[in-house]
Order: sequence, then C-alpha cells, then structure tokens
Amino acid sequence: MFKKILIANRGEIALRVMRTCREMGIEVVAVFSEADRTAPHVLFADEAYHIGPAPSTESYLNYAKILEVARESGAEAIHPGYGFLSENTDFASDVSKAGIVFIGPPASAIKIMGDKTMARQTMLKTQVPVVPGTEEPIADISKAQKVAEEIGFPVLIKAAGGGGGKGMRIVNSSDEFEDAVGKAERESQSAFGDGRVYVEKYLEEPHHIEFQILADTHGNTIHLNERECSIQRRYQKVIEESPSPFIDDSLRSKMGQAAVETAESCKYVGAGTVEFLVDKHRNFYFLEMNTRLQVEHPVTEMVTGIDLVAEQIRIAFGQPLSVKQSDINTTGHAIECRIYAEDASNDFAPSTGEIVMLQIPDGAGTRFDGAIRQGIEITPYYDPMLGKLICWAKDRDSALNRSERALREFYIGGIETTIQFCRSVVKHPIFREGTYDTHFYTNFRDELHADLADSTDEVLLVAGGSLFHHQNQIKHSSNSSDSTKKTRSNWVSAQLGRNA
Amino acid sequence: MFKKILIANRGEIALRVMRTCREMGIEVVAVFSEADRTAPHVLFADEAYHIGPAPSTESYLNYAKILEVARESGAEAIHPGYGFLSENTDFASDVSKAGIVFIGPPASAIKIMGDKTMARQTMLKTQVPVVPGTEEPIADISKAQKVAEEIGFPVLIKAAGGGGGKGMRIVNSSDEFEDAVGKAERESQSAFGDGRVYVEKYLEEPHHIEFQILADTHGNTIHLNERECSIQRRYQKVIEESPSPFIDDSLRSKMGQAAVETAESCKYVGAGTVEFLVDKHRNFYFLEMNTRLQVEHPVTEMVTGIDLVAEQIRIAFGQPLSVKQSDINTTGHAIECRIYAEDASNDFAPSTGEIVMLQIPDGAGTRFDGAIRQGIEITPYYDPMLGKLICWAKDRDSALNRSERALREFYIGGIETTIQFCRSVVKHPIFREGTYDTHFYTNFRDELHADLADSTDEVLLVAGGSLFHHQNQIKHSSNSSDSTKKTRSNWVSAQLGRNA
Amino acid sequence: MKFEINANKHSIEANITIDSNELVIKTSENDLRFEAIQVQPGVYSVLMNNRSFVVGVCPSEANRLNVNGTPINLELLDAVHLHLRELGWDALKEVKAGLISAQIPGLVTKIFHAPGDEVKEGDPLFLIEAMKMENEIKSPVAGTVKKIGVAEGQTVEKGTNIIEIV
Amino acid sequence: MKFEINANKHSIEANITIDSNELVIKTSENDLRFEAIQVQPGVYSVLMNNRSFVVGVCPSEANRLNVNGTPINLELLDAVHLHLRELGWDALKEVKAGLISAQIPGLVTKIFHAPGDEVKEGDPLFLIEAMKMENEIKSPVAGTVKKIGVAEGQTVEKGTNIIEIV
Repeated sequence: MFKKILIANRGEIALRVMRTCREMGIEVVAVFSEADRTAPHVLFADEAYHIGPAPSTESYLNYAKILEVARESGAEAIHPGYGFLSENTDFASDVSKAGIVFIGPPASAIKIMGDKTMARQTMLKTQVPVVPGTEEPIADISKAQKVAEEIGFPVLIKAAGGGGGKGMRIVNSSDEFEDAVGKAERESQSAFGDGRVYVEKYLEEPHHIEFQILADTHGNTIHLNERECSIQRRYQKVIEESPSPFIDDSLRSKMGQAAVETAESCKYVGAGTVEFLVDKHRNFYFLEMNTRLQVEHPVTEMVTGIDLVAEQIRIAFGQPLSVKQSDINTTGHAIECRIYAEDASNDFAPSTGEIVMLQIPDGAGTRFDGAIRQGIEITPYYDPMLGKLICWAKDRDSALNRSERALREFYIGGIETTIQFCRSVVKHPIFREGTYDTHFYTNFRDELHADLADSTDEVLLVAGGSLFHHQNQIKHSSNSSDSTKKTRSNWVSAQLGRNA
Repeated sequence: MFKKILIANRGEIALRVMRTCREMGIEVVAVFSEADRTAPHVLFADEAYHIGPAPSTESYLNYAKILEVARESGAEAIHPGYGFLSENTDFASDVSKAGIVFIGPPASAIKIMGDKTMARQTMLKTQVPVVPGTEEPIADISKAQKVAEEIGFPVLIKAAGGGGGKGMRIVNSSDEFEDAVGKAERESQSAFGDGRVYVEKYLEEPHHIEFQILADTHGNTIHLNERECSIQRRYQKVIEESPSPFIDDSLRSKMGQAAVETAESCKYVGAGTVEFLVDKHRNFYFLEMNTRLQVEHPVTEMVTGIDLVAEQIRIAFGQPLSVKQSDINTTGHAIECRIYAEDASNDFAPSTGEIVMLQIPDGAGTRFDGAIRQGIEITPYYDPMLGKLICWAKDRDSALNRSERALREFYIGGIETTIQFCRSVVKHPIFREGTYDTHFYTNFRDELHADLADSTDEVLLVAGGSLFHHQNQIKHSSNSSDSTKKTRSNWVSAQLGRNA
Repeated sequence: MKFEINANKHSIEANITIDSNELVIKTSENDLRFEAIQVQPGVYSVLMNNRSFVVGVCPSEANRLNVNGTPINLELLDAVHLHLRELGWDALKEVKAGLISAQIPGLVTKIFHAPGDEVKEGDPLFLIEAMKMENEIKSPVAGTVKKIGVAEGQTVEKGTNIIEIV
Repeated sequence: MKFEINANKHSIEANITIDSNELVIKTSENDLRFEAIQVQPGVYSVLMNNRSFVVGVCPSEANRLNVNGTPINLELLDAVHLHLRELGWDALKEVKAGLISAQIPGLVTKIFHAPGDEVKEGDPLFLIEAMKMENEIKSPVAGTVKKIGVAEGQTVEKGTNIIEIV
C-alpha cells in the first residue's frame, strides 16, 4: 500500500480523506494557503506545506506548486478531494507524468465526462437516455438563443467545465437569455478557470437522483445504489438522502445498470457519480457524470457500510474492488444536511467571521464531516460549506427524527449558518412525506423562511437578551459612554443591512 | 408515549438520554447544581431547574428536591442515568408513590441486585455459578479477616451499595486488610451514602465480561450479547469492546442464558447488565448485576443497532420489547475508550481547569458521547469522566485502526486527560491480539506509561514551543518583568509537583 | 427603562429592568422574569420560568439575534429613539435612503453606475464575489447616485460603504 | 540564548533564538528551524521541516507540555539557573525537600501527621478527595514535619501548600 499521500484540498474533504488514510496506516501531507495556516487539516496532517496566498488561484489551484510539494515530501499519490483540481485533466495527466499516482479516474475519462458537451456526445452512442439541449458550448449567443427557443423555455445554462451549481442559471424567457449567459460565464471562469457554458432542457417536476459507482483496473464496475438530491437552492444541493423515497426497486435496478453502462462507456476507473434527472412519469435522463468523490458521498457510506475513500485508494494502488455487485445491500436510511456559512434569510448571502461558540451534534448514528473549531475565522476566500451533518437510523422516519434532534442541538455562534434552514426543510410536511422534487425550495420558499422565533415570549426573551448583552458590553468596556453610542448606532446600521 | 421526562443526572449520560428523548418527541427536563449552570445538559434541555449547591449530596443526590421539580414541571417519568440515584431503592419507590414512572427496574429488583450480598444469596438458589466470598457485609472486622484468610489472598473488598470501582480495594495480605476495609468504607459512604463492604475471592487471569439484558412488563427477557471490560485501572473500566475476542459462540450462548436466568430470578424489568468473571479455563462466575444503564452501553448499541435508552423508555411506558431474542444479531465490532480528566502519568490524579481548546474526533463510525465544550470549566465536584469515544467498524482490526485514528485526532487543551493513555492501550500488541485479561494494566503498566514524546527532535520542538509560549505571555502581559519571574518560578514548582 | 420592541410581526411596548443576572420585562399583558448568563462572548444561556434558551447576538449586527439557533431580527428602541420619532425624525428611514454598504466581505467585481445616474428601486447596483459566488446587490431605493466609494476589483470588508444614493 | 533542556531521558544543551514566529534551535548535532503560531492560548501549531505538530502548554504547570497530545515533562534551564547550579545551589532540589502541596484541588479528608512527627520517604501524608475518588499523598522525602498548612475538612485549590517537611 502507499506510505504517504498528499491531499490537494482543504476544509472538510481534506480532513475526510486524511481520516481514512490514517486508518489505513498511510501518512498524510497537507497543503495550505496563507489564510489556512491553523486550519484543521493542517493541524491534523503529518506534514503540511505552505503553497501560496489566500486566493485559490494562487494556492489550491496552483498545481505546479502542489506537484513540487508532492515530489519534495515523497508522496506517492495525490488525492484531489472535490472541487479545485479534482476534475482538471491537465493536472491529472501531469501528476501521472511525474510518476505520482492520481487518485481518480484516468485523464481521458475526466476529459470526456468533465466536459459535459463531450459527455453528451459519448452518451448519445449508448442506450442511456440524455436530456435534450445544445451539444456544444455556446460560441454564438444568437445561435444558442435559437436552440433554447427550439427546446422551449425554461432552459438551464450550465458550466461546461465544472459542477456544484456554480456557473448555472435558469432562464425563463428569451429576453433574459443573454444576460444569464454572461453571468454564468463569469462565474464559471472564476470557479473553474473555464468560462464555457451550454444550454439544456428543463424537465417537469424532476428529481435529481445520482448513482455512486466504483470501477477498478481489473475490469469490475459496480454501483452502490442512489442518492436523492432534489433539495436544492441556487441550483446547489442542500439535503441529500439514501435511499430515495421516490424510486422503487425496479427503477433502481434499471438506473443502476445505466450508471454502470455510463462508467464503462468512458473506461472509468475509481469512484464516480452518474447523475440523472427523473421526471414525474419516472422517465430518467443522463445529466452528467462527476469524475470525483461527491460532497454527499457519506450517505452512501452510511447505508452500505463501505468506505468510499478507502476503495478509491485501493483502486488507485491497483487492487481489485473489495466487494462485488451482489455484496451491495443497504441497511437503514441516511440523510445529509449541508451546513453553509450563509444567511438563509438574506438570500443565502455568505457570512464570515469568528466562530465564537461551537457545539457539534454527536451520539448514535450522528456523523459530522466538517473542518471547523471554536475560535476559528471563516474567511471570504473559499466555498462557504462548513461541513455536513449525516444522520443514519434504521428507517426514514427515525433518520428524520435524528436529523431534527441533531440540527436542534447544533450551535454555531458568531456567524450565520444554514442550520436553521435545514431544520425547516427536515420538519416540512412534504419533505417528511418524501413527495418532493427539485422545485421544493421554490415552491415552499416562503414557508421555509417563515420559520422564525415568533411567539411574544420569544420576542421578549430576545429583547431582554439583547439589552443584557448591551449592558454586558458596557460593563466590559473601559469607556462606557462611547460603547453605548457605538452599539446604538450599530442597531441602526444593522437595520439598514437587513432591509437593504 | 410520555410527553415529558426529567433526567436526574448531569454530564454525558444526561445528554445521551436527552438525545433519545428528543428523537422520540419527548420534552426533556434538566436539573443542575450551582456548578453546572451553563453545562451542556442545561443548554440542551427544554426546561432546566436549579436544585442546589455544587456538592452532589446537596444537589444531584437530593431526591426530595428532584421529586419536587418533577411535580412542578409536570414530568411523567424520571430517568436516573447511572450513578447518583440510579440504584437507590428509596428513590425508586418514592418516585412511583408520587405517581411518576421511574425509568428503571422495580425497587424490589434494585434492592436484591443493588445489594451485592442479597444478590449472591439470590443467585445461590439458581444454576448460575457465583464467586466464593463473604455473603454478608463486613460487620466484625476480625471475623471478616478470618473469612478472607480461608478464601486465600488476594481478595477483593467491594462496596455493597454501589459499583463502578468506587469503594473497591484489592488486598494482597492479611496485614493490609483492616486499613483497606477502612478506605473502602469511607469511599463507599461518600459515593453511595452506604459504607457497607464485603469480601470476595480474586480469580486467575480473569476476564470481566458482562451481558446486556432487556426485560419488559409482558414477561419477555432477552440478552444483547456481551461486552468485554477487562481493561481496567484502579478497578475501573477504561476500554470496553463487543464482541469479546476471548469468548466463542458456545460460551456466549451459555453465558447469555445465565444472564437471562439472573434477570428472571429477581423479576427484572428494564435494561440491566449481568457481570461475570471468566477465568482462564473459561469457567464463568456471576459477579453482580447492575440495575441501570451502564457507562459502556454504546458498544452494544453500535453492534446491535438497538437504542437501549429508547427500549428503556418504551418498557417503562408499558410497551413490549421491539425485538425478540432471535432478532438480535451483531454487525462489526465496537470499541469504547473512556476519556477522563485525569493525569495518567501521575497515577490518574484528577485534573481540573478550563478546556482552552477542543477538537472532538468525528467521521464514519466515530461516536463521542460527552458533555464538554471549549471554554467550559472542569470542576472537582463530580466524576472525572469527560465522555466516551466509541468507534465502530466492520471487523476488530478496522475498529482498532479507527480508534487509533480518532484518539490521535482528539485534542483537549488546558487539562490532562486519558486520551494518550487510551492510545497506548489501543496500540499495545497484547490488546491488538485480543489476548488480554483484567491484569493487563498491572502487567503492562510501565510500557503503557512509557509512551511519551521521546525523540530528540520532539524534545527540541517542545523546548522551543515552551520558550515561544513564555515569550508570548511576556508580550501579552502589561508588566513584562513580573510575568517573566512568575513563569520561571512556575517551572520550578511544577517540577516539584511532578516529582513529589 | 421603557422600550419599543419590533420583531417580525410584533411591536411591543415593554419596561425592562436588569439587576445583575436577573431581568424583568413588563408589558401590558406580561410580567416576565428571567435569568441570563454569558456562555461565550455574545452567547447567553437564559432561563425563563425554567424554560432553557440559548440566545446569540451577531457580533457585527447587534439587532440580529438567534434563540436556540432560530434567527430573529429585532429593533429595540429606547426613549431617545422614541422621542425623536415623535418629533418626526425617523433615524432608520433617514439612514436607509443614504448609504448602500457591502453586506458581505468580498471582491467588488462590477459597479453598474456612475455618480449622477438615476436608479430605480430594484436596479442592480454592483456585484460582489465572496466564497466563489457572485452576488448582485439591488438598490433598496430610487434616487440619484451621489458617490461611489470603491473601485471595481477592490476587496472590501463587510459594512464598507459602496454607493450613496440621494 | 543558551539553555539546558531536560526531558525524559534527554539532557541537551541548545541555543534557542526566536524571531517573530521563527525559531532556530542549535545543538552540537542539530540545526533546527521551525515556525510556531498560537491556535488558542497555550496551544501552538508548529511546523518543523514541514512536519506538523500541535504543542500544548499546561496552564498551571509551564513545564508540563504535550506534543500531538503526547505528554512530556520538560525542564528548561536558562543561564541564570545554570549559573546558580555551578555555584552549588540547586533550586529544584532545594524546593523539592520543602513544601508538599496539593497536586489536585479537592477536600482534605485526613492528615496523618502533626508538626514534629518524623516521616520516612513513602509514608502517607494526607488524603485528598476529588471527583469522588480518595487520593493518598505519600512523602517524597524523609524528614521532620515542620508545619501543617490546612485543617482536615478543608477544601483546597491545586498548589496549596499542605505540609512542610525539613
């Protein structure tokens, strides 16, 4: 087995990968930007290398520097996590050329599937159905607009070079089209260094359902069932679960087969995810294949008992899969809530600052994959995801109850987070029923955000708390009259912030 | 189902019970002493009542006050956790008399099994073998000494009124006997309000193995297999695991049967634990029955998937068990490490102070049942256990690797803890082999404590760190010369503390 | 001390007194008494009739609070504010029309207007990129752009004034 | 600055210099260079040749440290200490023979001696109860009890002097 692996990432996924490495007896090498000198992944690692300033283009995306660190540290393999360099073909092939193992698929598979246009063209040659749309990135805006009009609005504009909702825009009418393309292109450029976008048909009451696959270098490809990812906002997943309450065994088996066929079509090796859209008539369409570990992979781990990172590492080392398709069976139900440093009540605006108090939920069936600590500063430089709360229990109802309990127990003081928003979703009758689709957030947006402290008692309590805090600050201030003024004027400007 | 339950406890077990209550939709009422005003169980609860000053005799053991709170809050049931009032016959019957449900066995069963002498007498009427010893608490010291001499030294002196290693002493020779009885009596009095102790034969290379049982009010009694609890120090469990690497299926089945017979002999209802000593020839002896939830119950939960607190509550409400004996099967392997606020290198002396930094391990198969938070003060008033780290994996080797990883990742700054000691145990070849018995700690004591930072590099690193800290403090001090003096003199007195 | 408390749909007049850790809140309908203690800076454990709450104050916005993790926007107006309002001067409205500040820290990637431009309520004012997302800030008022505080490409802290509209 | 570093089996002479966050330690065999930064008061992240360590200092005992959670007892003697020792005065030994203090906070339940008693090394001196356990403190030296600092039944802080033996 490898003796040392470099993890070319930060945050929760760096820590997640390091945990499995250490359990396998493999030493871990961290890389960090100036903003991350005391980040949890640096403290966790056996070795840590400074690779540049805070902006990711100069650090976590600086792959020449990362390769240099791999050589210097003697790492035999690089795990890219998700995001950053995980789907960068050049990086994958340069790593291999340097005689270091890239823990991920071959560059050729990343190339095909990482570029959604090439992926579509490949899939059109298989039996797997695909969503109608442009087959090339948009070059000529008026031509693209014509295609969009043929497909019929609404259409989706999506990044050709990356996923995760970045560089994605929904367009409801022809006159919004050009503006939306511009925004999507700018966001894509910033997130992936690739500004190309394309157009796709928007389906009726669709479900976003994805299948986890594993393929080794010995010709074995299996799937590990589905994850239901229809709870999204800003085209980004918020809550995922497995199994999906929407699909049955027969559909599961058909889609699993299609996922395996997809992976085989590009000679895939490693862990990957085949995403499908399923409409209300249970027709499914290939959407894209993510050629990396997904954020939401833990829900699959919780119901199958398989460590996906350990499988990735074994595959990369040349070992065969530790399980066959017939070994895969799922136990119980798992739900993941993504916890972002965002103010849900203010259109999910990013929130930065110090975590002044932290109480992470724990107990039976409660897993938090995060990379935070009380006293740590959340900076504006990176993805706002603080971590993921995954709750497992013997059935869906128990998993929902456990998620509610854990979210209620979760306390992050000092910054705004999506904890409360996730609670609103988990408690929502339609979510509890399991009859939601990807329009859930749009349909119930107002209800979900209305879930605020609302009784007279609570309002009076909070008013008292506010005044107590105010006096507390005066007490602890050397100049009490100044502090009074400062707080009062804060109230006013804060009010502006809210209403603006 | 109950609508509201009072938890008559503090620390990790209060939180543990509250988590299940909340998942069952039951409101939770906390009680707290002056020292615990901002303790995690108070912040977690729906309601919280102050019940007295810090010493537990005036708060957590003040059962008149707790009953009053139960009435005032409208709690329909009381969960006592472990320790404190959990095995107090008077409390159990007073609760019932007040029309409140005691979540635990009937007072009659506590009386029989809680008093180890009565328990022995009861067990002597069954087919379950018992350990040779006195059958009555020690009244006449010279008579007791004679019995001890007949049994043959070493003998054990144990509290009649409680468990958990408190009030327990091992006596190697006749001339230590009287002194040891005195100490055991004083400790028992302080811990359980009952100073009675008795004498028992000490077995050869014994294993401490216990069986979890569940019994409902409908006449069903089942066992949930064993926990191996042979890793002890100061007669107190440190690490427990399930399954036991020592026993096989045939012995498991015989002992399980004996555990069920034990429970039935005292008409047991609820969750309980039957403890056995198993000698090197695989003879097993009934040791005692704990008529409450055990500290180490999570290892059973992790391998069986059954929530023992939920079962306790359902049984107390009058519902039948949710599982039959034939439903019980175990998956994988679980190991629990108890994390105490103790300085292992200084004979496990209690350590108090503020937790200045806290990083709790997490990730797949990693559960921490605790009640700590960064910034919290560990006081000298209560049991020094901070929490329990429970690691589950598909087999024993993987569970060991996971435990090692999690312990390495666990950081509690500001106080001394047993984290490092647990790491030494988990890494020890005899523990990894699974060939240990209850003498493990005594046999390998020196090796276990020798596991210190030891390379020249590490020593220089720490020396540099120490000096850096020193300068850092000077920098942050308003009077730098004073601060220098203070730190230097600290070094000297601290050195004394270490060597004394 | 007398206060007007505005939160969500509520507007309540109350008299609040604090004596050490004890708070008493009197309204026309209620007479609440509770005890508060700081857990961490800006985080308080509050017991109200033995009900346990955790109240958090946002460090950068004193009127953004949360109770047991549930957020609440609170306006607490004391006698001075109330008196000013009686005199016809609404401090909040006054300020509201003025400065548009960055609600999040980040990189200002685009400013859509120059001084002298007329804007309508809802018009996009500028784009700010933070945590890899582009956020469009719309005008809360109609008016004329008086001043632009920053240049495109500049990184700003939360609260930095970006545009003044009169 | 020159130091003698004593830890476990090691006794090393080293020259340590600190420049901002950079530390340089020179010994006869080594020339180490590393970078330290405070994570929380008393907790430092240290990178030594890119190896990552967390070094913690015990708040109450500055020579009790831990590295990645592994404890280490360290004696760091500077020029002043070294010079005193050369003159024949060993500060540590001097103090060691003197005061026996409470190593843990708790309740002193029993004191076995009165002033004037002779004690042998290893004789029990007193019992202290903390966290529900009774701890017996034995004498580290032989000598005569000079003074008893507390009474039975008294609660003491860590570090309180209990018995002086001469």
